[in-house]
Parts: sequence; C-alpha cells; structure tokens
Amino acid sequence: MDLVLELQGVSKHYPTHQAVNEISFAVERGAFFALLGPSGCGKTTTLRLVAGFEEATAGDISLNGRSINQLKPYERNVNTVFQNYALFPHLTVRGNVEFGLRQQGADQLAKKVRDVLDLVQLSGKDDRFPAQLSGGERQRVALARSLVLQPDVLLLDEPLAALDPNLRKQVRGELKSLQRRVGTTFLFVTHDQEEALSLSDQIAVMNKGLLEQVGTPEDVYLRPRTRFVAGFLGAVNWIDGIGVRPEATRISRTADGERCISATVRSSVFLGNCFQVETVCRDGQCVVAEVPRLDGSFAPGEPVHLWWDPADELRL
Amino acid sequence: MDLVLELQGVSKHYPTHQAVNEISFAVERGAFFALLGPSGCGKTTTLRLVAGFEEATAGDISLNGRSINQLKPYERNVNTVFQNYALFPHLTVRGNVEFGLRQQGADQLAKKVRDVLDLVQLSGKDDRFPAQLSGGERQRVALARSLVLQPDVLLLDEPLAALDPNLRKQVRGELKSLQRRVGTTFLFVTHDQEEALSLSDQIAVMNKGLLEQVGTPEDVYLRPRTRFVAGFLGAVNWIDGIGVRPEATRISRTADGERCISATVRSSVFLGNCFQVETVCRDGQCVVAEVPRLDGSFAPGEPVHLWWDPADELRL
Amino acid sequence: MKRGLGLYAVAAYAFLHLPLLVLAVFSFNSSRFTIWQGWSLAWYRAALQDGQLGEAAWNSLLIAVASTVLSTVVGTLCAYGLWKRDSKLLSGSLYLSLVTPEIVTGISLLVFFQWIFRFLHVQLGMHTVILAHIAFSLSYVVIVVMARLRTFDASLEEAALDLGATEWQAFRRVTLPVLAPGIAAAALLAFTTSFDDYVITSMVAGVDSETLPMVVYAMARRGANPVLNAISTLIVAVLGSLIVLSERLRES
Amino acid sequence: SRGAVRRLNVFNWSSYVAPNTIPDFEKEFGARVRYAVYESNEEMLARVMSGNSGWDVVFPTNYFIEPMRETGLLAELDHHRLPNLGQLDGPFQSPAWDPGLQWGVPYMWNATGIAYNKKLVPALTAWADLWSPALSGHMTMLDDPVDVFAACLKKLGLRANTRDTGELRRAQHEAIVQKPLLRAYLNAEVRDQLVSGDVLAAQLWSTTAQQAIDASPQIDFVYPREGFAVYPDIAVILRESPRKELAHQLLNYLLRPEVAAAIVVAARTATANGGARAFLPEAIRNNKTLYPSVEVMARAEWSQAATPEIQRLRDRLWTEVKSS
Amino acid sequence: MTQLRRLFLAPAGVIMGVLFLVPLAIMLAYSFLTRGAYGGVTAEVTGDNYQRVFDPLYAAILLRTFVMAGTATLGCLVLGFPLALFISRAGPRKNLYLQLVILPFWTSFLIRTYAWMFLLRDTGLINSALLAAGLVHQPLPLLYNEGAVFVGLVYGYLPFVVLPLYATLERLDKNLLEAAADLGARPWVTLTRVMIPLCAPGFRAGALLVFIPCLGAYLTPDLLGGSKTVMVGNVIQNQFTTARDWPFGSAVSLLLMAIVMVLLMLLIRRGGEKLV
Ligand SMILES: Nc1ncnc2c1ncn2[C@@H]1O[C@H](COP(=O)(O)OP(=O)(O)OP(=O)(O)O)[C@@H](O)[C@H]1O
Ligand SMILES: Nc1ncnc2c1ncn2[C@@H]1O[C@H](COP(=O)(O)OP(=O)(O)OP(=O)(O)O)[C@@H](O)[C@H]1O
Ligand SMILES: [Mg+2]
Ligand SMILES: [Mg+2]
Repeated sequence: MDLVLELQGVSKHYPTHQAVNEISFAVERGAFFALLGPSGCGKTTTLRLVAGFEEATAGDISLNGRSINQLKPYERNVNTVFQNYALFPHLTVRGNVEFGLRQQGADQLAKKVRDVLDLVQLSGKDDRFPAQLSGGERQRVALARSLVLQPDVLLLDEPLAALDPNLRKQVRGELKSLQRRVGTTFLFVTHDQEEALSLSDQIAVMNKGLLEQVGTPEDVYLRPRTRFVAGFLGAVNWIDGIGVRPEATRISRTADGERCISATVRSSVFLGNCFQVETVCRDGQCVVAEVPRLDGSFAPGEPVHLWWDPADELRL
Repeated sequence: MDLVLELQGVSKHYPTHQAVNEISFAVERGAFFALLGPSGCGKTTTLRLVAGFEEATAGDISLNGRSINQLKPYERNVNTVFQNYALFPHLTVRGNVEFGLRQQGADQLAKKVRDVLDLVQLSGKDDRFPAQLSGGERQRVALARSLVLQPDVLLLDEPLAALDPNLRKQVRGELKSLQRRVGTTFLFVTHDQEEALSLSDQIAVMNKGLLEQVGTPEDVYLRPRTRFVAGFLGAVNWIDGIGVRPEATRISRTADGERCISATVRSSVFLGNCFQVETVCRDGQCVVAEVPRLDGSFAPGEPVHLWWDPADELRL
Repeated sequence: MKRGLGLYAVAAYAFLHLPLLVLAVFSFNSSRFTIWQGWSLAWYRAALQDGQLGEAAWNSLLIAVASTVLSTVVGTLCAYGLWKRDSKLLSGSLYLSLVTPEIVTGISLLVFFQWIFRFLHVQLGMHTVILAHIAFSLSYVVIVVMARLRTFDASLEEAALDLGATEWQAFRRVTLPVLAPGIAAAALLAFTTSFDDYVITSMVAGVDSETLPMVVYAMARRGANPVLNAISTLIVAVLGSLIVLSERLRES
Repeated sequence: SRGAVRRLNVFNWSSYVAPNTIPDFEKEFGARVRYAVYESNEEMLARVMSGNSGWDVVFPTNYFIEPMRETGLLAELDHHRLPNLGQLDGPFQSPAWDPGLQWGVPYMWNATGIAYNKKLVPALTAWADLWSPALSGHMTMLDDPVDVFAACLKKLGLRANTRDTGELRRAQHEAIVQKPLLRAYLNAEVRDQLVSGDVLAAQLWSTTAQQAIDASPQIDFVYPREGFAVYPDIAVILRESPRKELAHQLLNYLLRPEVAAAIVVAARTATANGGARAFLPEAIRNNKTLYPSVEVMARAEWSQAATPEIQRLRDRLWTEVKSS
Repeated sequence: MTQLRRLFLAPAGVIMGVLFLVPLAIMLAYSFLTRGAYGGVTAEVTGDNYQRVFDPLYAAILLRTFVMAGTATLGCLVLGFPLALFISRAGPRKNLYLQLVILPFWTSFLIRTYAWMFLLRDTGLINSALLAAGLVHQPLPLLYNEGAVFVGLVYGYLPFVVLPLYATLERLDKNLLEAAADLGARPWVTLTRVMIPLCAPGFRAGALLVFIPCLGAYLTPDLLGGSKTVMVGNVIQNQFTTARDWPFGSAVSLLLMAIVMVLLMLLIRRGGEKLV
C-alpha cells in the first residue's frame, strides 16, 4: 500500500506540558484520516507538527517516504485549513486563493482559481471579502485556498466546529464528496465521534497525548482496544466487566433464553428515531437500552428483561 | 390547568427587521418548555420580551394571569440564564448568588446560598471567581444565581451551547433532573432538536419569527403540522408528497407485500448505533433509510426494496 | 437617566469646545481687546505676513513629518518584534518613557546633547529636535500598534507560511496590511504630539529650529495678542480638517 | 547652512530694535541675520547654556555677565573692531561688572519701578504702596527673584545688591507678607492687563511700562521713593560663535548714534549710547520714564552679580516664597 | 523568526538606549555631583542633593503637587466617566462623538491654556458676560489661582480618561448589565455595583495617564496660576534655569521618576492590565 504520511515515535513536550507522546501512525494516499480525541489531548499539536509550525521534540515525520523534520512550513507540500479558517481579511476571495499560487510563481493563475472556485461552488463570489461571506462559504474558501496548491496532504483542524449545527450536517456531506472527487489525502482533526465515524476511512483515537487505537470506524466502535476508546466513541453499559452498547442491549417484557437480566424501567425518553430506556437492575446498577422507535416504548416502572447477543460484547 | 406564563399575539418589530410576529403560547406551571427554531428565527428575542429587556411592539405578556408588559426587568419575577452565563467577573461565586438576594433584602442569605450551591453541587467553591471555574461549573453558578430567587419562570437561552460537546450530553441530564427536583418552570431556547426532544415536556417550534407548532415531543416529531417542522425535527424522505422518516423507512432484499419501491443502494455509512443507507429509486429520487446496526448493513450497488407502515407516514 | 446623560454630554462638549470657539470668534474681532468691535481679518493678515511665524510653522511641519515617519516605522517593527516574544528590558523602558514627565525627558535630553557635544562638535538644531521627538513618540506608536496586534490572529501568519510565504513575505503581505489602520492611527498620534510639543522642543531646539509652539509660547508670554487667536484658529482648522480627512480615508 | 552670504544669529529681548535696524545692517554688510527674541534671562540662558546653540550675539542683563563668563560662554571683545565704543555714556565707559568692557557692550538699560493706573488716588510713590491691602488682587510683581527681592530690600531701606543673608531673610519676610495681596507674578504679559484695567499697579521695567503708557493714557510710571535697581542689558558675543567678525560688526553698528536713536524712538527704550541723545526728539529726551531726572537717578542702584552663595540662598528663599 | 525579530527590535532598542536610558543615566550621574559655582557640574561626588530633596520645603512642594495632580485626576475621572458612558450609548454616532472629544486636543497645549487665560481674565469673556448680565458687580478673580490651574489641568487631560473608559465600556458585556437588572437591581445599583467595578481597568489606565503628566506639569501653574504656586515641575525647571543647579534638578527629576515607577508597579500588579 502507498503511504503518503508517516509519523514515527513523534513527541512534543512543552516546558509546562507533554502535549504529544511518542505517537506513530501512517496515512494512506487518498485516505480520509481522522484524528479523534477529547479537548486538550494533543490533536492540534500533532497537526501543527505535520504542518511544521511546531518542532517535534523527538521522532520522525516523513512525507512520501522523505523525512521533513528539518523543513520550514513553506517548504512542506502540505496545507492546512485552520479551525477559524484564517482567511486574509484584506484580500478578496480571489486574492486569498491566489496567495499561495503567487508564492509558487505558478502560471495560468486565473484558470486555476476559476477551476477551484467552481469545485467548491463559489464561482461568482471571487470579489467578495471574507467579511462578506457566510460561515459555510468561508470554510469553502479556506478549502479552495489550500486545495489549489494540490498538497500531498490536506490538514483540517475541526473544519466544521465553527459552523452552526444545522449547517454542519450538510457541509459534512459536501466535505466528504469533495474529498472523493479531488482524491487528496485529508488528515482531519475532530472531537466529535459522530463526525469522525461518518466521514473517515481511518480513525486514530488520541487521549492525553497518547495514541490509543488506529483503525476503521467499525474497528474503533465495535472492537475498541481500551475502555477509553469504547467510551469515547459512544455510550457503553458495563455489566460485570462486560461492555455492551445501548443499541445492542435488547429489552423485552418476557424472559426468553437463560442468560438474561431482570430489571425495572426508570424512564423512557423519546429521541425521535428511538427511545432511550433507562432501567435499573436488582443490584441497583443502571443499564441504558436504545430501542428503535418502531419497536415501541416502555412505561416507567415496568418490569423488563435485558439480554444481548454475545457477538455484540465489547472485548478489550 | 394552571398557566404561569401566557403570550398573546406578541410581536417585536425592529426598524430593520420583524424579529417576532404575533406569537401566542402558554406555559404550564412546572413545565419544561422548549422554544425550538433555526438561528435568527426570533427565539432569543421572545425570551428577552418575557424577561423585559425588549418592549413588545404589540401583544400582551402575562405572568400568573397579570399583564407584565409595563414592568421593568427588575420588577418581573422571572430570571434569565444567559447564553454566555453573564456571571459578574468581579464577584465570587457567593457574590454572584447573593447579588439578587441582596436586591430583595432577603434574610438568612448565608443559608439560602449554601442550600442552592448544594443543589447545583458547587458547595466548597463559594470563594472562586468565575474565571477559576470550568464551563460546566459556570453554567451551574448561573443556574444557582437565578434559582435562588425562586422565579415563577426561569428563562434559559441555549444554556448548553457554550459547553464542549462531550460535556453537553452529561449536563443535559443534570439539567433535566434539577428541573424535576426544584419544580420551577423552565422556558428554554435551543436550536438543537435532539436537545429539545430529550429535555422538554412541550416544544414550540419557531421559524422566521412565526410560531409553527406547539406540542409534546411526539406531536412535533411524529405529527408535524408543517413541512418546516417535519424537516427541522429530523431527516425526512419525501416520496410523492408523502413524508417518511429514515428510521421508519424499511429496507429489505426481498420484495414482500405490494406497496413497496425498488431501489439500489448508493452508499452505506456506519454511524455506530446504525447504518445510514442511501438508496436511489428508479425515478432517480434519493431515499435514506436508517438501519439499526444489529439488522446488518447493505453493500453499495445492491438492489433493495423500500416500504413503510402507513401509520408512520407524516400527514401535514 | 438617559436624558440626564444627554444634558450632561451637552455641558461637557461645551466645556471642551467653547474656549477654542471663543478664540476663533475673537480672532475676527477688529479690536485688540476682548471688547467686540466688529469683524476684521487684520489679525489673519498679520499672522500670515509674519515671516517668523511662517518659518516656525514650516519647521514644525518638517520636524513632525520626519519624526512621525521614522518613529512609525521603527515603532511598528518594534511592536511586532515584542508581540512575537516580549523583551522585558525594551518594553519596560518603553512604558517608562511613556510615563516620564515631559520636563524630565526634556531636561535629560538637553543634558545628554550637551554632554555628547563635548566630544563631537554638533550644534543643536532640527536634527536634535527630530531625534528628541522620535524618542518620545516611539512609545506611543508601539503602544497603539501593539493594541492592534493583540487582536491580530496569529494563525493568519501561519496560514501565509503554510501557503508558501517566507517569514518576511508573510509579514509584508499579510501582517502589515492587516495592521494598517492601527499604524495609521499611531502615525497620526505621533504627528500631533510632535507638532504640539513645546516643553521638550524648547530644550533641545537650536537657532534654526524654532517651532510654532515656541513662537506661540513667546507670544502668549507677551500677553493677549489677537494674532495668536488667528494662528490658533488656523492651526485648529488645518489640523482638524486633516483629522477628519484621515478618518474619511480610513472608513472608505 | 553656510552660503556665500554671511549669516549671523542674534537672540535679543522682545521689542528691542527698530523695524529697519536689522534690514539695514543686512544690506550694509551683505549679511543674513536670524533674529529671535526672548522674554527672560533664564529663557535665553537655557538656550545658550549648551555651548553649541548656534547663537552668536545675545543680550544678557549685566548680572548674568559674570556667571556666563565663568561658565565659559562668552568671547572676549576685540576693541579694535569696535571704534564706536566711545559713544557710550559716561557711566557705561567702565562699569562695575566689566570695568574694561572686555566681555560686552552696554546696549540699553532698564529700571524697575511701579506702573499704575491713574485712577488710583493718591498716586503711587513708593514700593510700600504695593503692600497696601486696598490694592489686594490688583497688583502684580515681576516673576523674577532678583527684582522682587530688590523691591523688598529697597522697601526696607537696604541695598538691592546686599550680600547680607540676614537682610535677604528680612526681605523674604516682606515678600511673604505681600504675596497674598498679589494677583500674580507676571513679566511682560502684565502690560496688556494694565492697559485693559485688570491690573491697577505692577512692578515693571521702565521700557515695558513706557509701552503701556503709549497704549493707554490711563497708565503712569513712578520710580519709587525708597530707590530702585537699574539693569543694563549687555550685548555679548558667545564663545561658540564661528562668526566673531560679523558679530563685532553688528555690535559696532548698534553703537552708531543714529542707529541707537532709531531704536530708542521705535522701541521706546533707554539707550546706553550717549551719542544717540543728540538724535532724539525732544519728547523722548525729556521722557521721565525712560530718562529719569538726575535727582531721580540719585536713588538708582546699579545691579551687580550676586555671589554663588547669595544666588543660591536667594533661589531657596524665592522657592519658599512661592510655596508659602 | 528569531533573526528577523532581532532585526526588527534593533532600531527601537538603539533609540531607546541612546535617547532615553543613557540620558537618564547621565542625569543619575549628575544627581551625585556638586553644582559648579556658576552652574554646570563639578566632579565632586556627593549625596546631599538627595538629602536636600527630603528637606521639608521640597517635601511640602511634593505634597502639594500630589494633591493638585490627585484632585485633577479625580476631576477628570468624575467628569470623564459619564461622557464615556454617553458616547458608548450613542449608537451609530459613537465615532463622531469620540472625534468631538479629541478634536480640541489636536491644538497646541499652549493654545488651549491661552484660551483659558483669555476666558478667565477679569476683562475676559466670562467676567464680561457676568458683568453685562449684572450677576456680579466687580469681576470675579477667576485667573491666577489654584482653581484656574485645576481647570486647566482637567481640561488638558480629560480625553486621556474618556478614551480608556470608553474602550472598557465598549468591551463591557451588555448581558452583564441585563443580568443585573434581571436579578432585580435598579439602574443605580447596576451602575455602582456592576458597571463601575467592571470599568476598573479603564479607571486605572485613565488615572495613570492623567496623574503622571500632572505631576510634571509646570506651564499650567505658571500661565494659569500666575506663578504663585510651585509644583515639582517648576522646581525642576527652575533648577535648570534660574537656579542653575543641575545636580539638584537631576535629583528631583529622578525622585519624581522613582515615584512614577512605584505607582506603575502598583497599578500593573493590581489587575495587571496594560495601559492601552
Ligand atoms: N504553547 C504551549 N505551551 C504549553 N502547553 C501547550 C501549548 N500549546 C498547547 N499546549 C497544551 O497541549 C495540550 C494539547 O493541546 P492541543 O491544542 O493539541 O489540544 P487539542 O487536542 O487540539 O484540544 P482542542 O480539541 O481543544 O483543540 C493541551 O493541554 C494544551 O494545554
Ligand atoms: N437590535 C436588533 N435590531 C435589528 N434586528 C435585530 C436586533 N436584534 C435581533 N435582530 C434580528 O432579529 C432576528 C431574531 O433574532 P434572535 O436573536 O431572536 O434570533 P435567535 O432565534 O435567537 O437566533 P440564534 O439562535 O442565532 O440566537 C434576527 O434575524 C436578528 O438579526
Ligand atoms: Mg485543537
Ligand atoms: Mg439566540
């Protein structure tokens, strides 16, 4: 397989804090790769190490197999879409997109700019200033500005965080399809597991500067290696050491089969596509089951039986 | 039934913009009432009208049956939890909580403060300044500051928006249980339908300054009166004028029954608890089905059959 | 409350503007004294014909322009450098010079010039005045530009580097343009403080560097003098319109 | 700024030359003169103190000669270049502060008396009158320790140039007593306030007083009964001056009787130039303000430089007066 | 970046070093030398200049200066706050009003002082008006007293408090004021308990920007005070002119600097805001 970016034992220690600790992962060319983790876990730092804004304390970063540790940001063929987009307020959309091309002394600026603006569906807005654009449009300008340089890897730091929630879902779809179309490798930082799951081919889960697990969405969600990964990617019921996800926790009025637990419903909350049923077992433990709306709900106080398919147990 | 707050034909017209147009609704005492709508639809304005920060252009607002149109904010027995919490940075937690009580010249300050801080689990942090608190703690201080005055209605403007997503889910639960315990009426503004659904007894859906529908979560989700409400509360497949929610859209490899549509799978995205299966019908229309993970997924290109229970159709 | 504030504001603005207004009105008075005797442009004629005044005005202008240009350039670079990483010594001495009483600054510069002139024989003159003005307007410039930098988003520069610009190009093509309004404001401040300064100038001025404030001071010392009213009015008018103009430019 | 044309920088008291004095000089000597004015010896000294101010000729009052000489600011005069020295009045041929006229040429002289508004009856005659509560708030004294202490000393019947610290202290007491009655300590700017009637009585230099009198018939000037100090202003050449020759030519030019006379007529000053008398119009020659009668002059005391100690004490006492 | 940064800092460093620190150093040196018989300095090292500073006479002057500067500062703050408040509430006209505050101050300090002399004299406009209106029978003594100096200083430095106060009021989160009202605070309470405390940084910056120049003021006391009062500024100036006692003048100057520095430290410590 064709690796475009490789990190080997990369660390970044600030005087006050160890932001990143010996993390290693590899990104395949053309992949949509997500760095997922809670706030403060070192995602941005990792991204900045790749972009060259920070110097690694230890370890090696290589692009297309060549080490780039020594290169300055403007010598690395990677580009960044910043969390706040960092569009140049004094330049028009065109000015922003041209900026990088001019640095390269590229030819046929006009054409390249036109094409990339078409790509992100911003044609016609070339002469607007960033202040005159909506959040979604700004994000697209930021993308265009970087994509037009055809980087080996495009780094995105929470590109959706700045958008209003209603817009976010829509842009998410656009981002995915855009990546498919241009085929550029995306290295993408987020702390929203739903975002990571829905967008990426590969997810690297970070915690406290350490890499916990790398794998496909199914891997990290269904076969988490650590309790942290299991918990961070979705709710889990821990029943005597065994982890079961709410949607895998079956609930029925009649006890069928032997390995099932009896409990009473405490509350049932309507979430639209499903009910979140909170039950309490004999031993007082609280177990949450997610019941598809169509299977109907349960009334508080109802005695119920909980069971699950062993295949759905999370084995760490 | 016992109404604590009533709005009748209330409007707010700014010179440049009609923020709120003749909206009327009533809130029952002790209810958890949500104002749901997209950004800019007039939610905050409505809240500010009730709090008395804005003067209604027309209509009547009454509290406990008495009109409060003429009263100044400090004369109305309602309190507000601001989106950014608006804690007084120069006062400690105690100072913030005491502020309102002092204005009332209330007695046994110390006790009341202690009790309310216990209530929001902040005891021991009385002497911290807002800057020394986490987001979640700040939100609790804002709650305590208002609750200690035992308002007839507590107004909350997107109280969770300022929190980081991981924290949000947890605080959501706390907020709900807190409201149940103190029994105060909550009038709660949000643009996140999941939040509204999971928290409230009643939801008023607003759009462009107009009130579209008022009802229980089930009402607005399952029996939306307008296309806007249907769409804002969740995804909908519109198939020749009939609306069906993805989770109600059944998908199977074998055609059973007559009223079913044949289509081909375009993509299937893993979302953890379910797969989002995107299919295309003959007529090129795109229909999304949400399949519980346990029912397994479908491969792109697979021919499938779509059907649904007429009871699940959304009738506008 | 709102009305009270409004009334107060009217009074405050009267307090701020009446003195100069009166000056302006009486600059058209045909009499020497504060008794109104009818309109006349005599004092303006006198002011404009006074060679010494003209020369002083010209000197003030030269000095203000020169010191403004230099202190703005140096100050902007300095603010940027400090913004990158603070240098206790430099920022400390900048703050200190900002709050040094004018008289002390002036005296110390006078003493300094005398002292070095013992060794290299230079005369007091335009150059010394310009140096002095740079010395005290530098801190203003740094402070103002710094205030602007505090709201400057560092990621803009990183974005420029990321897009292939070198540090210098990033500064030149992104940071400077974004800071432009702040720099303009700083320059304006430097210009007026320089144009206005008497205390320090009077200490380091030489034969050929008498400035407008110095002449004005000498005149004021000689007692009421309508020519002075005329000059004052002219200066207010000219500078005032200059400010308004620059504001317009900034807005557009 | 060196050109073919010779330049000369002259720093003088305000209104101390005639309108055409300088232009004529420029024409005659093909020079370009930069002429600026000051209002007090201190102002002048502060500017030339650095020893590289660029000024060539200044006009300190006689008691500044010694300090300026001692601090090496003055250039010695070359009498061969000053043939007109003979025109000087008798008293100025060999004055106490500079017997050989080595350092400066007496230019104009000036006495401090009292300028007052005629509506005051009885008319003022003595320094003591400036202590009368009746005039409280309408009197000013000069803002200069030398003049104020001189007046106080005279009021006490003592010498203005006293070297006796005890006497100075007594004078200071007088000043402190007087201060509350005063409107302000003002120099030249009092002139207009006299004319406009803001001030009714002011300690003032005779020349400035004369300008006030010219401006308003309401004003009169008196040489106080107790006696008064006389201050000649001396034209000197600064050591730093690289243009000593032209500077001498200016001094010599100013010594010409007709030039001096023209200045007196225009600026209403009292010249040290005896020869000029002949050219003066009757009115001025008999002007009792500018040229007091012999019996008045009998009360005059020529000012002298104070010793550093006295000077220092006086400054301190003065500060005490000011902060009292 | 480092090398570019060094390049950027160099010129300013040189200028501050040569034109600010070195002169101060020379003054420091002078302040330990003795006065020459006729001015200037002689190379005799001594400490009495500093002893003299603490002589009751100068202590009294220092005290008076502080009182005057203090009252002027207070006056500026009291007069400036409502104005700043008005401007911050003025909506679209804000900038115009702000410009109107600054406009008079594009004119020479001297001219402004002169304008006040022009107004306050016995035959000045105010008195003429009062007399004409028959409100008084002889002119009030407005000029040449501490009152006039006070007016002059307040007038001269008002914008220095209005600007920072306006800035803080602008940054002030309107929600905080609404929150106060929401919690039952009447306007007055909101003003005193919330708004003013939150403007503390502005007050601090403003106070500093007024108080320090006032400490050094010497023209205003001369021109408007009729030289009847001395402030430290006058003492310093006098030492370098009439008295020709540079060492003592330097000592006083440096003492003044020291005081200023201490004030600065205190203010930076408290709250730690930057001045501007
Ligand atoms: N310059 C710095 N000096 C010291 N510590 C730093 C510095 N920059 C970042 N850190 C610390 O390193 C850790 C990781 O920071 P980073 O920004 O990478 O987190 P993150 O994963 O991006 O969090 P978020 O999701 O909030 O952006 C944080 O705890 C942060 O406090
Ligand atoms: N002072 C005002 N003048 C003019 N228009 C205003 C003013 N305040 C609000 N609006 C407009 O009124 C509309 C409703 O504003 P409001 O803040 O109530 O929306 P919202 O529902 O709270 O949106 P969000 O969810 O973003 O807070 C918006 O379009 C806004 O632009
Ligand atoms: Mg980050
Ligand atoms: Mg809102």
